[in-house]
Amino acid sequence: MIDVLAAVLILLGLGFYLAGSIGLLRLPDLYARLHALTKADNLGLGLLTAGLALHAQDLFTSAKLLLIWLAVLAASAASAHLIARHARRRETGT
Amino acid sequence: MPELLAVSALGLMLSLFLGLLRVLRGPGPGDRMLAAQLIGTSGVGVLLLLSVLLKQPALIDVALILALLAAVAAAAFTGQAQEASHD
Amino acid sequence: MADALVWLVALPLAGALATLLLPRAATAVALATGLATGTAAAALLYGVATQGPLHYAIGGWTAGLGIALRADGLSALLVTMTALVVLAASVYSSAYFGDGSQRARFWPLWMLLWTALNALLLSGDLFNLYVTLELLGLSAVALAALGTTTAAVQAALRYLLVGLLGSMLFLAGVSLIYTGYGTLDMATLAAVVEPGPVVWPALALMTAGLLLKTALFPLHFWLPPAHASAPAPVSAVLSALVVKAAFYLVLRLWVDVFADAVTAAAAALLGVLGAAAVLWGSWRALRAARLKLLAAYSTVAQLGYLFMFFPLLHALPPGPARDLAVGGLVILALTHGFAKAGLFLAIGVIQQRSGHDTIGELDGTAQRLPATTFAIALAGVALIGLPPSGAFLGKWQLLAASFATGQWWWIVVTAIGSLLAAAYTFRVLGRAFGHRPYPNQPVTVAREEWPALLLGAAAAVLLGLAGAPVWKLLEASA
Amino acid sequence: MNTITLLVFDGLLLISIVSLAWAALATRDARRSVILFMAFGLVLALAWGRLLAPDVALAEAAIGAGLSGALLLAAVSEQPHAAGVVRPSISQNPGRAGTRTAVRWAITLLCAGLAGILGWALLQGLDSSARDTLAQAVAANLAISGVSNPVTAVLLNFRAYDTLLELAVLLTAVLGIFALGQARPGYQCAGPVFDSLARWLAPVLVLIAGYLLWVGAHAPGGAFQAGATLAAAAIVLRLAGRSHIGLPAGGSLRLVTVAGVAVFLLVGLVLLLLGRPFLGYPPAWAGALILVIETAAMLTIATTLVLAFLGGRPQALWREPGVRRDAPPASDAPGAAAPANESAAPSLAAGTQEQTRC
Amino acid sequence: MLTAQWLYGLTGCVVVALGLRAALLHPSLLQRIVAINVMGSGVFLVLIAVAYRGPGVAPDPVPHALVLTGIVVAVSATALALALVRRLRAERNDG
Repeated sequence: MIDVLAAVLILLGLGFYLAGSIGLLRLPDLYARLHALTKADNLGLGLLTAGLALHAQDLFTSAKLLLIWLAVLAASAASAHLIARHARRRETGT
Repeated sequence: MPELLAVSALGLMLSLFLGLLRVLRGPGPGDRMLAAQLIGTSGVGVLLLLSVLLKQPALIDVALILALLAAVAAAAFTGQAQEASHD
Repeated sequence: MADALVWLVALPLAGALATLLLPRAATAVALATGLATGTAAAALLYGVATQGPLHYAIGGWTAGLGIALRADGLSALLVTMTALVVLAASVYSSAYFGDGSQRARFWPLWMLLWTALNALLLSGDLFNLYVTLELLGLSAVALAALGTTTAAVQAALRYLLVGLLGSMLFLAGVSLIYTGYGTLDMATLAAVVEPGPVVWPALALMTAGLLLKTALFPLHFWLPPAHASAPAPVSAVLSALVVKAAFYLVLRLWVDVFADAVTAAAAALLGVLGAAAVLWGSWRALRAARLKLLAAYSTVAQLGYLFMFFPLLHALPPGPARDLAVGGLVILALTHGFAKAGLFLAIGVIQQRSGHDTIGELDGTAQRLPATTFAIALAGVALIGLPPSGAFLGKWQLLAASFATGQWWWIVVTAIGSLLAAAYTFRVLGRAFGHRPYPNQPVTVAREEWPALLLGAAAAVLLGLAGAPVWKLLEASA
Repeated sequence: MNTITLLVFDGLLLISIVSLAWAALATRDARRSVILFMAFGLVLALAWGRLLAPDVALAEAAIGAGLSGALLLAAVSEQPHAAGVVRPSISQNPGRAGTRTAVRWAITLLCAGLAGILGWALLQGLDSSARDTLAQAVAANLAISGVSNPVTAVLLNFRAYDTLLELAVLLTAVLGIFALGQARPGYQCAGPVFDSLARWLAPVLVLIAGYLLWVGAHAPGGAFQAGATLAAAAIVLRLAGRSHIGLPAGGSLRLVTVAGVAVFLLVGLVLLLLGRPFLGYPPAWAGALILVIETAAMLTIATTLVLAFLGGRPQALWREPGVRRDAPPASDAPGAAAPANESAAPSLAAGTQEQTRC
Repeated sequence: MLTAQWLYGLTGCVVVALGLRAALLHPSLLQRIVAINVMGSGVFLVLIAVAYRGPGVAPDPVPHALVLTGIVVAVSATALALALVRRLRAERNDG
């Protein structure tokens, strides 16, 4: 039962990843891509780590997986913000 | 289960590869940085799957380091971009 | 006695740390640890002379698993030369750097350079050699960059990039060797290596990297700017010891570890490049406008002679004639080390006293700096190869081996090279003895002039007399 | 993983490696090159993981993909135009365009030939049978090495001498950097979002560093990975515009800078004086001694990497004899002007100015 | 010989050649430094491939240790080279 749940979570995560990367390739401009990528980061990895944590059944490993997810979440938020600000500044020419 | 993990690892590798195409294509530095970040997130995922597939628990630590340093790279990138714009 | 091997690396390294922690007393600390290291070098020389080759298993592990330090006659002699040259240059440096902060930056890097030289000369492990090469390269670059001019920084950067490239090629070769033989210990390798598709590319890669570092023509382009713009004591050590360390490794690999895999054509190639280096380097030295540049190009030429020995050593069958040739090669290398170090230190004195080193404006130097001019003359005697210098013995063996193997063309090259060396030496001396209508008072600056004089004398006289002991030492530890 | 999946996986990974290496070196835009190089390091970390080298993967993740990239990005930032400083070339620049093209082709051919010969020799070497002797020797002696992670055993026991000299290389590099000038002025603060990120990222990195150091004895990890992670913590603070990034000042900074080499050397020499071989730990003590050496090495590596990132002497922290108190600061880094007060708090002068701009 | 060994090993050789070419030819100093790093990574790839012994088998730890040493040495050299570039740039701007 747990294995099935884990498998579903992992596959869902994979789906978000692929959607994110295809979006990154196909979407027309930086801001739209930024949007796509945050989805992949946040949800794709989140689902993946959740699935693996179920699979691991070891508290320490699960804690590390959670930390990884949080780190990527924060890093992606911060860097998306920074990249957007940087791009905006370039556009306005300051 | 291992088959599923292996297929997922392959899928993530593909996602990484697509990110690679965007890195190579650009056009702006922001796009490249964004794509590099996708490569990073996909890489973290690949490492997590590999750690189970290859029975190498230490690869989780590698993924952790990559995740923690992803923000450093972005900050270094934007920090220097700001400095450059002052000149 | 084998403990001396460890102390030769540990003492200068400890010295580097001590000079860093006690920046105000750095000069005294450096000279004290320098003397201790010199004592260890003497102990090593004595040990090798009395007991034959020495080896030390670090950590007590068997060679292969652990790293072994090894010393035979060749490495013991080079370690001793290193100690003498570095000590002389240290005494010189204690007066050379006027600025306190500059002095504090100099000493730790200087001791690290010495550590690297000793570690390289004593290492018995191929990967360990890579690490020592990098330590040597980085410390040499950092010291060369202490020459504060833009030219010095630029030359140092190029020197670093070339050095890194050389180390990478060397490491690629080492990787191949590990792939094929599963060991990095050179003594083990020497027993199992056989010519073939693994060893040849590996040896070629390692050699290419080392030739880049030892600046064999046509890979010498980085040397003149780097050696000519560094501070004088640094130039002395770069020219006398650092390039020679890379040469030592080529010799060690070709004549010792991979001797069985070396082909006549490959040895001939090294010889031809050496001959080209002799001619080109001597010619450029003759045309140089500045003394330091002259000395740097002369280094390119003098290294060429050493490489001309390779085809001869390959052609000579093992026996007394070959031993004589090896001895000649070592004496030539030692003589050049002492002579070139002395020359650079003397040039440093001139540069500091008159503010320049332009050869065309040296008139009156002999009147003003008699001891320094004499040191240049002594170094010149050794560079030309006049008797009683050690270079005379070395070149004599080069000629003898050329006759014995029927490779007469090396004789022609040696003759032309020596004539050009005579020409550039006398060009400098002629200028220096030129009269100036209102000569300044003669100056003597003991701490700066004595080291150059002693090094010059060692090259021009002592080594010529020390020929027999050198041969005996090399033979005893062969 | 079955063979086909594995092969496809390997193929994608290897194509990524080669195309990233190619792209990073083909472009003339330095910034793009550095970003691509960082991605290259990341993909390499995957390759190390795939080839069962987690120790190397850890180091690559922390140093290759992280710190080297940060160092290079900092260097790019000072470069006003992307194409950057051209020259001096390694090869002599031939004057005419025709010769130059010929040289380019010759070198390209040479490199292609090199790849061919190298690959061929590699295949020949892989066929030979004598390769496992050393791995077996390591396995046989692992029990008396004091640690159970074979890579740590090789690094800090069997080939400890290499590691000692490697620490000396790090020391040399930082001393060379110090001799070249003062630290670069600090970054602007990266804004409130990054600041709040740094607030928890730095302590987590410190924690992970400690974990990696401890775990190195029996699992992948060790002083280098830990040191690099610790350095990353300080660099995060620096990037967030903090002036206090955890570096000690004056004599303590000198002590930390040499501690790695000093403790290593001291242990080796004390053992020598006690009648054991240099760096020959008694098996009963080996584990403890290795931990002591690794701790010192970690602190030194972290400090050195941070100092290397600063790009020069932090004037307020690293005092030199012969510099007069009232002397004007050197002009090479205006942001790093030293406070004249000798007893100034251990703060990094570079950065304080920047902070006011937030 | 395992597939992974020669696959990764040969890739390492290609990366070495790419790095060497750029180190010799690239006009920008900064990218020459990058090139030398890439070249080093190629050598490391060869070493790690050689150490590989197949899935589920413990690899040879010695090349792993060598590569770790190599990575630290490479980052030291890179840092020094970048400091030299920085100094050179400062000198040029002054003069």
